[in-house]
Amino acid sequence: MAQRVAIIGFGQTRHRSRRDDVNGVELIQEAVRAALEDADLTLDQIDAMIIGNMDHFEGVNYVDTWSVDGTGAYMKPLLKLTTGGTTGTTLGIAGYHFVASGLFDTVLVVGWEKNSESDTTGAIITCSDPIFDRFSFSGALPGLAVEASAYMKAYGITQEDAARVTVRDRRHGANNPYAHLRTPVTVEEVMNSPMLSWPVKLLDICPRTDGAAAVIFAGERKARRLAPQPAWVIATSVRHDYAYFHDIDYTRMHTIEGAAKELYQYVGIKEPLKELDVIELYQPYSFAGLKWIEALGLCPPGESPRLLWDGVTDMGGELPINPSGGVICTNCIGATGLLRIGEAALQVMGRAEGRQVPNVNLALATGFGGAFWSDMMLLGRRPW
Amino acid sequence: MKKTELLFLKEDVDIPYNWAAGRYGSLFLTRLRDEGKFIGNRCPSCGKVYLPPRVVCGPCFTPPEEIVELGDTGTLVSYSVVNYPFIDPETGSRRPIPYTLGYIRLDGCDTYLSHFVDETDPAKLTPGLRVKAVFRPREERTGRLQDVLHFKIVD
Amino acid sequence: MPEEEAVIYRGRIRMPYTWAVGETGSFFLTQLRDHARIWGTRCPQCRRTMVPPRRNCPRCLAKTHWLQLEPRGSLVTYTVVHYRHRIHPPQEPLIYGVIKLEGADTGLTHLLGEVDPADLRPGLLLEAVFKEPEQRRGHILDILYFRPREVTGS
Amino acid sequence: MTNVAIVGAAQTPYRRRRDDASLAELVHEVTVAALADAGLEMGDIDNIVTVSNDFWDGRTISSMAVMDASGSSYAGGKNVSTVEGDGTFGLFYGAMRILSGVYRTTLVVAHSKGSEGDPMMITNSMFDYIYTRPLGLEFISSCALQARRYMDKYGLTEADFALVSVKNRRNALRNPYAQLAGELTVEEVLASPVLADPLKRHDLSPISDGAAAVILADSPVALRLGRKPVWLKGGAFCSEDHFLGDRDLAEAPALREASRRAFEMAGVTDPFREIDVVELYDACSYMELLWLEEMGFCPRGEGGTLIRSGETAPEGSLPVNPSGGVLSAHAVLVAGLARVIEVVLQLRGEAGPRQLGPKPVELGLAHGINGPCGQSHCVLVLGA
Repeated sequence: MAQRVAIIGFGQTRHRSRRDDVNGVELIQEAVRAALEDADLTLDQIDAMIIGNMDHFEGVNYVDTWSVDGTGAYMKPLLKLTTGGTTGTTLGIAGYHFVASGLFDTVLVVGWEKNSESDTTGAIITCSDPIFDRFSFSGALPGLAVEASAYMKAYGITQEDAARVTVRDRRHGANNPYAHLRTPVTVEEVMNSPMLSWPVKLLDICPRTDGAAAVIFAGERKARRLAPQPAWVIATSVRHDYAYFHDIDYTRMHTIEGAAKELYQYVGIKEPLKELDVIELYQPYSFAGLKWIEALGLCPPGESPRLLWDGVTDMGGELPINPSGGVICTNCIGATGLLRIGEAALQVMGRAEGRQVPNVNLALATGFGGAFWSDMMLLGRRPW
Repeated sequence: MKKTELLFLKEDVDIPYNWAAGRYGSLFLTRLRDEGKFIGNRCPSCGKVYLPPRVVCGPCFTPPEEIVELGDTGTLVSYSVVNYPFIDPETGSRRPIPYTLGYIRLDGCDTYLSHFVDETDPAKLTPGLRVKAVFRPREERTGRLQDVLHFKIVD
Repeated sequence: MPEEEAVIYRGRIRMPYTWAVGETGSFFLTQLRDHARIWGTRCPQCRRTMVPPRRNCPRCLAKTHWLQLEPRGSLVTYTVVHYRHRIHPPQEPLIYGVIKLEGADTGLTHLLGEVDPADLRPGLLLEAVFKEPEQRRGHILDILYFRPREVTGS
Repeated sequence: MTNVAIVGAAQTPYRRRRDDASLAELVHEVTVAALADAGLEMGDIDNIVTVSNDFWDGRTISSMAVMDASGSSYAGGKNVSTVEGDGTFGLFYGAMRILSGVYRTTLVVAHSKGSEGDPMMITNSMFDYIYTRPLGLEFISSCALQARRYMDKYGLTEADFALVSVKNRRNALRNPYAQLAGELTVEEVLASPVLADPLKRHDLSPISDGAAAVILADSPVALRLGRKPVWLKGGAFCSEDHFLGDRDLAEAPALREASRRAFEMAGVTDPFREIDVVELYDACSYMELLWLEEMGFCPRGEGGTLIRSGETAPEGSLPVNPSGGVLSAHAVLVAGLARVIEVVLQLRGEAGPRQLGPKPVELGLAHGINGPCGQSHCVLVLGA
């Protein structure tokens, strides 16, 4: 590696269901300004920029060149990446490689989405195969429902167990001034919310959000000089495998298993529940907060409800998950994965304020998207 | 200064596409149209039978060259009664609801087929049901997966 | 071996979008609509006046302020388009130009009208022609086109 | 930057339509061929960068279609990322993933089918939706504005541009992968139908289908493989303003800057003397001259003099687009990677009928663009 890499700045918009007061470019710039301010940098100190979103969600082609007035990438290297829900983590991972390569010292990474500008389900449908899937596909929900019902059946999981996940994230979201949904809910409220696709109910799933996030990555020397406590990137891993939705094996979450295994082996993590200090999990619906933490190896399959009910993953618990409120509270899709990375970085830097977990040494951020794909980035208080 | 009136631009963006099904996709769709038969292809390394047939078995990176004829019956592995409104990007208007999206494992195949099931009463649906393809009349078929109207429950 | 039939799926992506113009763009477009006025934004630090307007300066990110511009300028570059597609506005002949408005540091891309293509040349003095007030809807095409300034009597 | 080599390369022939092959089938074709070219197997590849565009493919998460075909799902899944932009940018990111020390062997694979979508609408969609898109501006008309400005500012003529088409279409006669080839005369180019003046039919690149793949490796891997590696000696990319009116379209400062950085990295001080072959992104005839000026091969405004001198013909001292260039085959996104591959073939001495000589080709430049009128540029310097 040419140099070690750390996150030294993070900015985000105040996420809302719609941001009619700004166009897409202006929304992007809001996050860019916030990140620069956070890192105490000016635009001319940024060497390169990376941006991502989902083109058909806003109907803009070549978003990188379209948004230059927002990113401030005039006369700078600029790259666009898109991988669906994993876009935000894909962007962060690219920021890491840009700096680690030694070619760039400070890289600003932006993810954004204005979900209010199109029909989100309609837009999601365009990600399915146009010949074999699109005519019957109805968005993300049925796949998640299939996963949830298979999981419930296999391990005797209840809808209340999943509701407990929503309760946790909504309670956490109340601590996050940037979150889109900031009111706590009860298990009863989740259970009584409208059934969308059995067993998934309205309060089990993420909202659709307008918002943007920007994260600044820096090389070792600069990071030490500019940040009192940088969030060091320790390792990343990616599994984007299935090409068709109907190839997915819904009984497992093997992209998380594979990505986590690669990461843990690299770092030597044997007991993630004990060794990780906080997780920002890209959890698009409540059931993922159970099954996917099993795939992460926090507990044996089927035993995650115990962790939830015992408060192990709550603020103050052994391994808090989603102190920010997570995706259940905020989902501006192209930014969502980057918000996980930015929030995990804040935890490591000790600057998460009302949502800070004490003494974070290791923070894990994950991404989810495409055909049940997974991304991961591990951040730490010390460079690896 | 008084608050600015906020404007919106509404645009019905409508881009036509001519997606090529390719070698294996065309083989599948023409057999479906002409013979009312489903085909898949089998990976020589892992033995998995794929639908739609494809150029490569991803996990093995081996071309599944053996074409396998599949039954027009199968098992409903899972389903979703879709009953929320959304825009169909094929038409720009709302897709009619409710409908049932089924994940169907055709006899002889290892992957699922996504298609309609002609039953929207959740009480009458359960994983494991046997289903059978209902084809459009031969003269109405155009070489699309929609040449199959839907699957019906045969249990 | 017989030629294999290649199946083509003729479909589309048809999606209704509702783009928020935002506060800055809305002011610009409502001024076109209500007063037939063209406003630019000026960066106080870079001292650059930009049309279309920017909420913040793309170079230094500073908040810009509004500056009313004269609806006239000069031609930077142009082209006469000889094909038609449904994306094109109903304009004959279809001529695009980049117009540097007086007092602005950037050009505005728009349509040119009431001009013989043979008379087009860089530096040509132009003025904006607006649609009739009742036809204006807060849209960039509330400006019908730019036409040579000589035509209206200099 | 001497640690990354191109060890394998493959492209499809470019054709107006490839109805016989799906996107996955195109990608599989070049992936298998590039592996064979490198003498590698899929198991030797440790990470992948796919290149695609959701508008051209008519699919959100356009990469999903090629996850199997590119090997991303091989044996439990590989680390993969997806660039939406020209293939040169994808290659640059692929190289950074090696320079970061994280990976050793990157497959970069790009695909595009101009035949499947509506290029007018797709390129209209790259302009901002408030001020420019409603005017109906798209690829051809925006390029015409640039060509006109370039002529007016520096006194170039349509006949100068025509010479580029004549040269490149003639060069394409020796390139079996090219789509358009032939002996044109300047008079024929000038007499071809005017589309948007000053651009005529023969000033424009065709609409094409195709795919291309390149395999990158770090130096230990590259040196272990039997075939002569082609080293990535320098590279840079850069973007300028989006609004056409913000730019002086007769200049391309982003290309000037990217070239400066790439040459500096490669130790090139006198590009005209040191570079043996240039493959650049001539989506329209005038671009070849404008890009050459901004790359520093001749003074600003002297592009016409350069083409008239004959120096850029295959037998000249600075052969430009001996493959026939983008004017002879324009699979969007793929075209930049095709430029890289053409330079690789020249450096290896494997360009067949289009091989330059007799002096061996030792240093070449490959170039790609993104956005309207070359808003963003990538310059790669490759050496034997």
